[in-house]
Amino acid sequence: MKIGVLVNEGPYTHEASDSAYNFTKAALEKGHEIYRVFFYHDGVNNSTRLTEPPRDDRHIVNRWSELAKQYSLDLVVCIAAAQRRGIMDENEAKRQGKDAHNIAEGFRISGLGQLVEAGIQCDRLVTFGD
Amino acid sequence: MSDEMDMEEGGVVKQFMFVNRKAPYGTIYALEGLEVVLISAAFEQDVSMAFIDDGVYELKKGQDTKELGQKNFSPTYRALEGYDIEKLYVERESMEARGLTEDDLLVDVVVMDRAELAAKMAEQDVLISF
Amino acid sequence: MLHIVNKSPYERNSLESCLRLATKGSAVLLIEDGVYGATKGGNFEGKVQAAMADVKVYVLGPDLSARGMADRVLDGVSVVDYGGFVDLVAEHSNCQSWL
Amino acid sequence: MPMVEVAGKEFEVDEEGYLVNLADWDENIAGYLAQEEKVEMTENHWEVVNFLREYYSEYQIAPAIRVLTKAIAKKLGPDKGNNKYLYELFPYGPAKQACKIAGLPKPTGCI
Repeated sequence: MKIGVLVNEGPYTHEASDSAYNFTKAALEKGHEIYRVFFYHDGVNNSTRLTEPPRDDRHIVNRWSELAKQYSLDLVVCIAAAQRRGIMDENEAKRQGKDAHNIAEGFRISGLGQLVEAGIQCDRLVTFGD
Repeated sequence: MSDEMDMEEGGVVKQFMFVNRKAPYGTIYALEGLEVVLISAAFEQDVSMAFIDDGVYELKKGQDTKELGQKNFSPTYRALEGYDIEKLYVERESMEARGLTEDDLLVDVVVMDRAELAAKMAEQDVLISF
Repeated sequence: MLHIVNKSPYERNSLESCLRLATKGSAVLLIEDGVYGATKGGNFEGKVQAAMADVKVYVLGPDLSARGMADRVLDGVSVVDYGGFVDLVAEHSNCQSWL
Repeated sequence: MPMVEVAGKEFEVDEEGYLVNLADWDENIAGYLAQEEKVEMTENHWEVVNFLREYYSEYQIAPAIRVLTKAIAKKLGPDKGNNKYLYELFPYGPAKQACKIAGLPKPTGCI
């Protein structure tokens, strides 16, 4: 089955990103296709590569990146929500005249249309948030 | 506003319901939720919005954010009609519990009691909640 | 239809709203802080038990165990793991998260 | 961000030349922004720009192009409310160019 996942909260403050990760991993292990994981609202904060949690805690950002690599996942960060919250890829940073970019490996920045499209293409869309 | 609009997805039309349960300004969910709804209009889907619990407050007339320094986005609900998003469902129980009547709302809505709205929700293909 | 509730009923009204709008025959899955709604001895026990006449209630085991509540699950509530969560999503034609 | 002076008034634009403060807008600034876009403003251009400003002030958003054409057709007639007409006036896209000249916020490119 084709499943889309929407993550509306950032890492660490709220369990939403952990739940979404565990759900996504379980779905992949059961042989389902995860069509896309879309990060919206504060969920875009799951994509900053500057995240550095204590060594004895889980690394939420890297965990997503690794899962994306292992399963060729499409991790999409909403551009409008990302711009509000200071998440940028190299192109966007250049376009906005910023001196740095911070998006982690495996994530890409794109438009909200990608969320609607996931809703159209997927058999199910599951939302995680606060 | 974007110059590349009217994206059709191979003629698939799904029923999308955006479920609004949060008050405006206290959190960003109402505003960013509305941004998704506006984008969804470009995909030619069967889109509706449900206003439940504090989501009803999003539609309250007379919002004035001048002293807040936030943008008053309530007039944007009145633009939805021009986007062909005309199915705005308000749950009667939520509205009445908050001491509001239809006259307090800034757009025309369909007021539904909980059983009607529950049935409407159950028949959706995609529910996205904020 | 599958309803997903992730809020403690003692903090927010998500579970109450969900039960108000869940049609007969639908399923409710309690995750994250929502799992407290599926436990014995609290003020919501009666409400959830009454709802189980119309809806099937599930609770996410890992969230229950993390909170030390695994031994207090209400009778009639089924405990699932993440794989079970995925199965519930697949089995129901649509789902709504009561955030 | 860069500052520009037009007709004795200073205003701020962002890296892509969009007006930063909507309240700064006046016809002189619009004229300058049009020049930057290589658009020669005629009465028909002003009509669209003013329409956009009115739409924004009423709804607090810049309309999607489809919504814009429909709304213009309703107000100014079908010979103006169509893509061909609007693209003739603003060859690089009414969203990009007309909104910029009207001083509306930069589209976030959400599709």
